[in-house]
Amino acid sequence: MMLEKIIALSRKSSPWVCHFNSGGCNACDIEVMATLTPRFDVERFGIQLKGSPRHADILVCTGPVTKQIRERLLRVYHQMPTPKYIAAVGSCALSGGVFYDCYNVLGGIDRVLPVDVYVPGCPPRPDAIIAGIVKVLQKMEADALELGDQGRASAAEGGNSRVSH
Amino acid sequence: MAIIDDLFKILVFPGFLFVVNLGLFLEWLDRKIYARLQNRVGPPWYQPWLDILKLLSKEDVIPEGASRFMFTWLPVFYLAVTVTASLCIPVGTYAAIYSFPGDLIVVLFLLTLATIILFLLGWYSGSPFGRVGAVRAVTQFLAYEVPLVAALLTQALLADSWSISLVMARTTVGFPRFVVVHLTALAVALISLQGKLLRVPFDAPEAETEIVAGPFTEYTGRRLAFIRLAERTEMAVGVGLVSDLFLPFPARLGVLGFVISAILVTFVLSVLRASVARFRIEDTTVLAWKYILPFSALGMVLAIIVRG
Amino acid sequence: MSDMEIPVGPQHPALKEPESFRFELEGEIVKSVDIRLGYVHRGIERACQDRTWVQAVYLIERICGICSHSHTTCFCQAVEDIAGLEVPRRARYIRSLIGEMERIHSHLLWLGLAGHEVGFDTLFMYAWRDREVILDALEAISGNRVNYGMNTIGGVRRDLTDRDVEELRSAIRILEERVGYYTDVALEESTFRNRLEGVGKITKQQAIDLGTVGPTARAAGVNVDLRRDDPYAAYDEIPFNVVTAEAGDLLAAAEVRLGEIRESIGIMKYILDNLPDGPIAVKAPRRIPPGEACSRYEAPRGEDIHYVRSSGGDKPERVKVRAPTLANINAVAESMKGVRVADIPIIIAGIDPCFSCTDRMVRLEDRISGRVEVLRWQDLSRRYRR
Amino acid sequence: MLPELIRSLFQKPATVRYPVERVPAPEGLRGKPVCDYSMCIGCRMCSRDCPAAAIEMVDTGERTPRPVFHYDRCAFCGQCADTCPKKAISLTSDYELSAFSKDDLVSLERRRGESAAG
Repeated sequence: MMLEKIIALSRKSSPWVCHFNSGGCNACDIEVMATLTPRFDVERFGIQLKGSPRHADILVCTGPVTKQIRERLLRVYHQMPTPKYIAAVGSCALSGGVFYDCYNVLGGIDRVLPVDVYVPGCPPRPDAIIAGIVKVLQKMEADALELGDQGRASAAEGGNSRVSH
Repeated sequence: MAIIDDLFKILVFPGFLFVVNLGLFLEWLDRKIYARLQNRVGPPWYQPWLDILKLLSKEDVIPEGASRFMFTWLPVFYLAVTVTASLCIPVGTYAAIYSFPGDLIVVLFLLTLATIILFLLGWYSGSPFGRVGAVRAVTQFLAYEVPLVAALLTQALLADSWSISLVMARTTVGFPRFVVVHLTALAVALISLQGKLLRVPFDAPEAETEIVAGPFTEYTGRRLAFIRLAERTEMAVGVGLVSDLFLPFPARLGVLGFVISAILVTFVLSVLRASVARFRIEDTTVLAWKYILPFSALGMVLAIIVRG
Repeated sequence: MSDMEIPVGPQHPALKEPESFRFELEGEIVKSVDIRLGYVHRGIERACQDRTWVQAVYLIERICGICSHSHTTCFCQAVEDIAGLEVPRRARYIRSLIGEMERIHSHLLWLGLAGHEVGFDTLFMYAWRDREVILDALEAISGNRVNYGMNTIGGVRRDLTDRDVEELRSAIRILEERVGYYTDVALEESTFRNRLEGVGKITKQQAIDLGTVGPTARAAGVNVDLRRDDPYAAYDEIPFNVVTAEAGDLLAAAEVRLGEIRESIGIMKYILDNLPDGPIAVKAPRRIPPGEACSRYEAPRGEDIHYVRSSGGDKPERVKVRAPTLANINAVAESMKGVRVADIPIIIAGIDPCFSCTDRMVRLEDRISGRVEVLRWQDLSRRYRR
Repeated sequence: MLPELIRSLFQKPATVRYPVERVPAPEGLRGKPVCDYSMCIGCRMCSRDCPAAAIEMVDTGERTPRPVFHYDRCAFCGQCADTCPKKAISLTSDYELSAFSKDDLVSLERRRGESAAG
């Protein structure tokens, strides 16, 4: 379908990113910021960092989920318009990392929300973050072409994203 | 066939499609120049169009606490107003769709209306950031509208007409005699235009690090796309107006001259955006009333003296 | 406009970390502020008690990703103190070197963020572009751009090769020129100055009373620097100046930080010229003998204090961290009264906050009544205000 | 500020062409850790010292268990390589590890029961 192709192209060429630190150590955050700077300049791919989750397509989460932040993370996620994607950046966001047994840490982002792409590293280099975002874009394109919004939602529930509330 | 001809003029050239695409092109140009000034690569040329397409295909959310009616219709009004304003802008020697003596006043009125809509957009979005942004937009509007009008008035005085096409045709008449007045008015117009379009250093109404995105914080999907289109159209109108009224090219080189002038004006605006920090809203007002307004008044007085 | 409340955080473009500030506004003026910390509280101090001494170093490193070397050095010094280990001279020099590189990257980061907060994105882009120079050098030496993992108990983990030294020298040349440029031009840019001058101002007396540390204190004229006052690592052998300013506002803070970058470059040059030969680490025992120690370190943001107690096992018995931002955050609350909305982000950013260092929880347990109380930030600052 | 801006306009941008051209990582980069199972003696030292508990000792059919890395938890600190008495563990310069599923972030494909390292 022509229309679907155009939608897929526009989505993958214009991903707006909202960054959320769910309790990390800042390292991943500064590397996410560094992807904006002249050396890496993600605006090349049309990526823009947006302050409002309402404008975002991809939620980039860094850090393990602390007990206090959980609710806020969910709220930010629910504020985003569909289709929405989540990239977990950094080992803490993947599984809790070195904070795996801390009493105030719930674990990785996927304990709370469905994660689409995992970017390991402590912190990942900006190159690795870009590579991760490119993976999200691939997924976006595939979703727009094959599944559409409804299909994606059901795929996220039954697919590889393990959600446990 | 007159109807088809009119429809073509209104919808395609120099009407809706042309002005919207010009606006998106200027957005790309602005972002690209901004990026290059910062030693970055910047977005590819098709970026603004794809941004709009993507927004059109996203979910629409009406947040709790927002006025449903206002939230739905204001973005449409915003676009309608700016596109209507564009109907009076001649594209170089290509006459405007709707041109009459005094159309300059109408354009200014419509652009003012756009700012009022911006205020309502923020006020009824049900977000504290939106409200702060809305109030700031109005505060800033008071500071910038007067110098902008004064600068355009100077040109109108020099040309002795309120018609855009006449002013444009007479821009370079009596050239060496008017040059000082001309440049004064141009400087004031460029700075006020930057304020009108809410760009750094006058972007306090939508300052990202202070109030997220100001009036637009809560808007998503199609509505945001409309708002962006309206903003770009406003930019095209503002830049086009300044090009027509102040630069010699549109009257000499026609459509090509118009585009060249628009690019030149955008370049100046981008450099201005890249080289300064944001003003606080209070500083904006003080700056406008203390320096820019007297300066524009000076231009006007000079114009009267020179005209004799 | 009637009174309204705006929330800044936990998710807000001005904050890179989740903290919540609620501002009650009267027009554009801030009437009161409610700070709610604790979103990044992870329980690191407690978790240290479940880690071996070797593992604890890496956990401590991740207290904060920006001043990771500060925390590990501080912790390792405390442990070495307890165990009575003599750190080789070369290791002490390398620790100082990495510490200064970290200071440079941290201050450039601050400069960029300060520009970003006031809408001067070009400065952000330039400062962060030049920051890549020092990050490249750090990556070449330590193998990672941010969490360097250079420290281990008893010394450092990686040696400096000749090629690293050469690369560092060329990096220093670039940085020297750029930092000179920022001092000359960026601080002269009138719109930028206008946003910093007189903003977030504290007097010298306030700076002392509120217990501020680091550049925040030095900008207000308090001449304090642990590298000189209580030397650690190799600082007792290295000549350098302590940069101070008088004004106490954010412009002074920016001047102090830029001045410190120049001093750090000087220190780096001295270290590269006078790098002693020898081993880079001594072998640390798996079990640290019983004892306790307190260690201080001048982190980029100010004085960092670690208290470590060992009961003779292979795990620490207690680790307590006092990060610099905790000492400085009172200054933020103080200078926030009556400011305009536009200045909020830059004032918060002004102390170069690092909430991941700061988020602690204080839980008071009344042994007799069994009442458990978790203190909020306001309770803390009210109780312990001098 | 203006001269610098204009100079940047005509300068080549500082941007690298990643991901079109891969920028070589520095030699000592602490990337993905791998274990050479032929050198490993299964002493469990790496697993004991790992600060993130990212190393799991798995029975691969040899006399002693072998380490399996969970890259989703690894802190890439390199302590395992430092600790290993046989120097069987090394850190590669591979850093682009992003994956759609956490199952792909384990050094050993346990689902299929293969005993391949990598």
